[in-house]
Amino acid sequence: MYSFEPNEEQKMLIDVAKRYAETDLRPAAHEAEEEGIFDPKLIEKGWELGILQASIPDTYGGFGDRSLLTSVLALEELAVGDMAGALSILAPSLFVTPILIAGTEEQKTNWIPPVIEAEWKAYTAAMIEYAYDYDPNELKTTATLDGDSYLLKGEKRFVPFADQAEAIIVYANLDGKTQGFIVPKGLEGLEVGEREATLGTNGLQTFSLVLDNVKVPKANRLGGEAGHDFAPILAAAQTSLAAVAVGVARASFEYARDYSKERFVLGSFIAQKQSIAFMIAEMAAEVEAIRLLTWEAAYMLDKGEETAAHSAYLALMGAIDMAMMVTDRGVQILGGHGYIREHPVELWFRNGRGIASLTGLVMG
Amino acid sequence: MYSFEPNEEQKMLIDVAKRYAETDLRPAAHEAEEEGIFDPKLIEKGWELGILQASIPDTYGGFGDRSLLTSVLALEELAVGDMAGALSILAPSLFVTPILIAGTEEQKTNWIPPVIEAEWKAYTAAMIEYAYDYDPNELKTTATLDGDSYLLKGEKRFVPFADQAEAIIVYANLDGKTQGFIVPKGLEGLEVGEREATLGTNGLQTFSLVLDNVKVPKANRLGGEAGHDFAPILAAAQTSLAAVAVGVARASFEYARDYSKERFVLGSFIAQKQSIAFMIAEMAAEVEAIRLLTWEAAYMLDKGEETAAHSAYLALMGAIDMAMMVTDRGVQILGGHGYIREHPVELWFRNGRGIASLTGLVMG
Amino acid sequence: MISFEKSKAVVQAQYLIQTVADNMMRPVSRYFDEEEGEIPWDYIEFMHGALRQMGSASLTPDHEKQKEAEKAKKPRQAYVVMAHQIEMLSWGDVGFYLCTPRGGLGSAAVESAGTPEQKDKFLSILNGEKPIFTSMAITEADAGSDNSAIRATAVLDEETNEWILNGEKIFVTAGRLSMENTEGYTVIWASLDLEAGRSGIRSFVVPAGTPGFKIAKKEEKLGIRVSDTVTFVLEDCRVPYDHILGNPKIEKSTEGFKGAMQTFNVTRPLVAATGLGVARAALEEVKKMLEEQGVVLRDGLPRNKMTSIERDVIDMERMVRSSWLLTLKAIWMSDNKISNAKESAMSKLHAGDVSSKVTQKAVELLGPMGYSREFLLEKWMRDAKITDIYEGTGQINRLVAARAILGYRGKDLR
Amino acid sequence: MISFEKSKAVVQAQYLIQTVADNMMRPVSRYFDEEEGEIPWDYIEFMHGALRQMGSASLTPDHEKQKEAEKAKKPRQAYVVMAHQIEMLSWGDVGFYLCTPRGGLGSAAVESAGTPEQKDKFLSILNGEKPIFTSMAITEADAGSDNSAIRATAVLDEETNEWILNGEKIFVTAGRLSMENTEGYTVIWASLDLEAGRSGIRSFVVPAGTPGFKIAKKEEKLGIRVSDTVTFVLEDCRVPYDHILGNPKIEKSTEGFKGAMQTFNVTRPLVAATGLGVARAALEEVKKMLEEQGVVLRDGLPRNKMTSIERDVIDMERMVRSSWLLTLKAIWMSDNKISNAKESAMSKLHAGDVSSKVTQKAVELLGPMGYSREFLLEKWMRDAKITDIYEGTGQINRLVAARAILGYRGKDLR
Repeated sequence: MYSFEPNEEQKMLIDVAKRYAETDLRPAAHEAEEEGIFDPKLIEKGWELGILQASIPDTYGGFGDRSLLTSVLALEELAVGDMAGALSILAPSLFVTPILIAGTEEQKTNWIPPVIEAEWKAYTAAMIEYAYDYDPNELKTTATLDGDSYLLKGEKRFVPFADQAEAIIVYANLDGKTQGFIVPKGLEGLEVGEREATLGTNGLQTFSLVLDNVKVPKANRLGGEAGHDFAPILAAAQTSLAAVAVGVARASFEYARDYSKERFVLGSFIAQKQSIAFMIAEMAAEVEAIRLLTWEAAYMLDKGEETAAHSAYLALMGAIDMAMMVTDRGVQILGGHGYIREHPVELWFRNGRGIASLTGLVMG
Repeated sequence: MYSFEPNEEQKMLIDVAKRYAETDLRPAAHEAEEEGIFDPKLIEKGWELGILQASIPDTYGGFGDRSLLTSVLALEELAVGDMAGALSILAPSLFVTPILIAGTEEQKTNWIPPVIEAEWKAYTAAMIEYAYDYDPNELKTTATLDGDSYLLKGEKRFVPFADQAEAIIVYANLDGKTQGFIVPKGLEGLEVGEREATLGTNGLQTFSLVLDNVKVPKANRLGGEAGHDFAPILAAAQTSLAAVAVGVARASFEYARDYSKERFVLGSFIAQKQSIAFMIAEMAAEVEAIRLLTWEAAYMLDKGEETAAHSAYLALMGAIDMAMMVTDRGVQILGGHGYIREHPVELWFRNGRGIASLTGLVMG
Repeated sequence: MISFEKSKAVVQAQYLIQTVADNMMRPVSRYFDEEEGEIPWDYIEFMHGALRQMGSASLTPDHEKQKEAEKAKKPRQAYVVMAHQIEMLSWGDVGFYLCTPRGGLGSAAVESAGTPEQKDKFLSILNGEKPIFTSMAITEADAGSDNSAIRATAVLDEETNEWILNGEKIFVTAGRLSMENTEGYTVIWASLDLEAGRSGIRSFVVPAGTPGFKIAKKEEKLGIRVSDTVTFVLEDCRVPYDHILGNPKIEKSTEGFKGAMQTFNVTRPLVAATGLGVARAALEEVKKMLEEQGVVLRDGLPRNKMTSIERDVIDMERMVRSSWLLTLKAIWMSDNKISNAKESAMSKLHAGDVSSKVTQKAVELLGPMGYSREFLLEKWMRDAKITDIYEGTGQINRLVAARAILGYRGKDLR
Repeated sequence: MISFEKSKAVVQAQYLIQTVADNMMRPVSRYFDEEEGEIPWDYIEFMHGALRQMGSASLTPDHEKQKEAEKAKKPRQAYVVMAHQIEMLSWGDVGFYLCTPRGGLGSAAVESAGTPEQKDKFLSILNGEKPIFTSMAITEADAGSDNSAIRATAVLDEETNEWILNGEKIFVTAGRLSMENTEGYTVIWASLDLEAGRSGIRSFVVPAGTPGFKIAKKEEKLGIRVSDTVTFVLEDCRVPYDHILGNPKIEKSTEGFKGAMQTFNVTRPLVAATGLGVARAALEEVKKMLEEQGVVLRDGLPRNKMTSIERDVIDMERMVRSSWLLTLKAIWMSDNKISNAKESAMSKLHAGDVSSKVTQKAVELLGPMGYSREFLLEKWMRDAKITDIYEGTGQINRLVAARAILGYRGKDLR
């Protein structure tokens, strides 16, 4: 039977995430964006909320079962605070979650606990490539079997914390199929390139990464010898990015809504003008519609439904346009004030456009 | 130097077309649509305005030089009256204009004067085919050389007045290129099918047309032995359809504008609500923008500019979305009244959706 | 606990109605569209019989069952089931749905605003041997979608203890079916005191055959042609005292009016469901027709690798689905008695947009085939457009939603 | 006679400016975007020298030449030429365009509302040896885009025959360039009598260095970062009597205010041109970058045969072109002294939408490359957004256009 009410555990997590987003992420967002770095203390504090840990079974050092739906609920709240901040805190999930989804028992036992049980450390993943038609299902980075190893070759972009990463999951094209490989730091041929400069989300430190025939032991292929199905990993990435989009859009909507009620011009608040009020109503409806689509995708993935991957894809497709529409209007409703960097709507507008291109930058 | 002012001759023609559209076409439109036929007397009256004749040189029985721009100006005005009416009156242009553009001197001398000098008679053209990807440049109806004749084979749809046509220009795929063929009535294998029933424009009588190896003399190929370039014909069709779209949209915009100024609800006219007023402003801007794009295409085609065909294509692409957006809003602004057939906005809404699919149904 | 699982009741209802749609609606959809004014008696009789037998699957939520569920602390789902039924019926043919007996906005008004006695009286008659229709008459020529501008009046004749109704109502859906073709009733909105504004507005049950009532005009429409839309004229039309729904006294507050407006919180998502049923029909037909023409619609591509058609289809799909979830949430709130003025208006405005866009795009995607009356796509485009118009236009619903979002009252945002 | 032919003057201007854009703007666009606050003196000096030499191709229409043309009954085209110049400069870099000396809204205000003497005085100084900027200060913190709500005041000191200005102005484009970095001036909108409303509003020329004038704040912005945007504070700031533009008396009618508003009929399409220049840059760059990545953009296909990218590119192209024609028509009307309140507002609202949509889509079409600051696409998306905000937001321009279309005055439609 349908229900749209989170359970008690989820409500608590939402609450925790919301409070942190309000009191820590949001106030730090502007400076993080301008300086290009998020205060490590804040990241550590966010990490300690245990959002990732809550969806890792205790066998691997966490304290709960994996539920993408629960992660998505928390992720949205964090993104309402700040997208770059949310992505920074959850960077280790880019590493842990694919192992949890697709790794062998050995991979899980070896790799997950050190991440989960410690302080926040840079663990990350490299999926994004630099092309107009970037497609996680058809990557240009290749993996080739070479004796007991795989050789990884290609260039990745927008890799969070690549400069300090303990280990990175690198996605590559192995005989036409995308496979993940666990790449520890320091391997020969692994070159961290320049710090990326992007339209938005500059508070998240990302780098280009060149793989010049990096030799990875066979055992480091996700799922071991037999490899793994990439679909659930991609679906989790798509759903998570959609949740982030919902968070960013919600932030912009809520800010513009409140602003419009306080901005008094010519004898009335601008929210009392139909043109503004109608924009706000449409923003609210569209945010909520894509939000539910995202929830549904997460729910179906958790249930392992056959059409879950399609739902995740659909949610992201919807989120791309929704985020742009809503964040553009956020700026528009503030008018001239929306264009100056004193107000956060301009940052959300920039982040909003990123949703179209950033699959693989977050995974809940 | 840029100018946006029609010349005196054009102004006169616009005036004539506008008056006829107002006093004859518009009042007859509803009944024509419901009954599926336009009063022949009105068509004859429209024919006598001489809109087509004005752009046929006197050598061929007309009284002016061809100017697509001038035709487009008149066509828009007629379409403001009624789209089906405009298309009915100008059906003979579907036959005459391609000959004028691409015919041999002999074809022009033989075929144009009988159409131009007489009363309105059914001369027409068959371009449209029944497929989701209908493409005038890649027709499925074929022409094959067979001795001294071409064999035409295929099915055409939405052919105006096919049942009573004296002659039809049939477009077919000859070795991968679209070519027009003059097909007089009564040829063997030429079968007029059922009267078409369509979403809108039912005042224009159209039929399906089956060509079962219709044998057409070589001399009837447009341009004779050497054939012709289809591009300027298609461009004229696209530009003309765009002009019709502008006319239909203008009708809807003007009606909704006037209605909104007269509809008094709760102490104010609905036009005084920002939501309605802003819709109206956007409709006006979009109609005018595509109108100018259409003018430009016609101007460039008249000048024979290199990029003229692209401009015509662009104008039609713009007209498709513009017409739908504007006519949908026309209905919306009238609310419940827009949904009943007493008001013409619902007809324009139906006609508006036709623009996407009707290339070849009008040529000015 | 968040769940997107359909209950058995929903699955069953969908299955049954799809069968009805396939067999009794789609095959005659075109006929009744062309023959505007004919009444689809076969469908009506069948549905009446079927709904009578099914009992709980009636198109009017069974308020007794709701109460039982409430007592047993079981989750209530009557409205959610109903939304699915309506969506599926509209997937079959939204005009036919509007010709479904027993349901209709009149009985919904009774359900939502009537006393227990009124519910017993006016809902039980729906269950008789012959099909019965109900309708609701709100709109007046000069009031548009704004219900507080109602000018129809109700005066109590203290001698006879009857209400005397006067006024004219336009755009009444199923007005003829409820008042002329069957022994049904209509619910008329009228004012007890024109000076009192909103607070004076009440609704009254007027049964078919009441003297002083007449149908003045039948509209010819863009779409939903099988469903009648008429004008009512009431001239000294008398109904018994207990035909007033809700409190007969005028309070200073507008609670009475607000109570009446609550009806909309239920009906708006249900109307949204009608549009989304049509949109889904169009989406599915487009996919089928394209497939028949040899088009392969690939799944899972990034946008920059798609064809234009693939992108349109994906856009249509996510629009329909997300709008449907918005609608489900709003109606789920009704089942669970959570205040949903905002959500119901949002679902309606969203579905109004989506059903228009999707059905209009569907026609375009099939080119000349879409424009032809050979297929139902063009009909659905005409049918769907009503979604953004009736039960409050998209504009009215934006107003309502915005007020709820901004915490504004009517006077703050007009 | 309708014509879409560019005059020689236009072709020449475009050619020259494109060269400047290619050589002096694009190569340093990124640098000045990142180094917000630095002043592009190379560009400024170059442009000043070049414009001085060109004379007639100045960015301020030469009113003497216009008059001559008028007398000789030749078609006037100064504004049309200017629109092309501005479009091409903005194609280069709209932030740089805003840093072009001699032009600016201040001189446009003088040109449009000044007496012949004032024009001689305030326009001729632009032609001096050193570059000079002008600006216009209208917006106030509490007035938004509504210019009739101005609270800055101007009082005549009859003893000294000076105007005493007081008030605060925000969002002044090139405020620092005009008042701090060069010996320019600003045009301040202020009220002669706050009670008189619109009819009391006038504009005043305030030269750089005037006592009582100061720059209070410099904004950090989403885009157009090379161009400064500042807050002005005027405290008993005195200017000579003849620095008032237009009639110094308050008439009962609002003609004075309306006259001032005429300025917008010229500036709105010119602002539209800035956005469309950016949009064209983005469109061209997208095509070039896609081509470099091996994408073939086919021409002339029906929509149902296109790829998603082909369709986006065609949509972008027709949006940019049709919006540009709308803009040209509006500004052509200014040249020909045809009343164009409607057309100028329409061009602005349309170009505001188009430049936002096109530049946002451009970023998406290049995927991760679009999101990177390696290319200018992301910058243009930020730059373009201002088009829908300054010189009246899209909302204000919709109001203005709607009033003109509906024949309404301010009080009829708020």
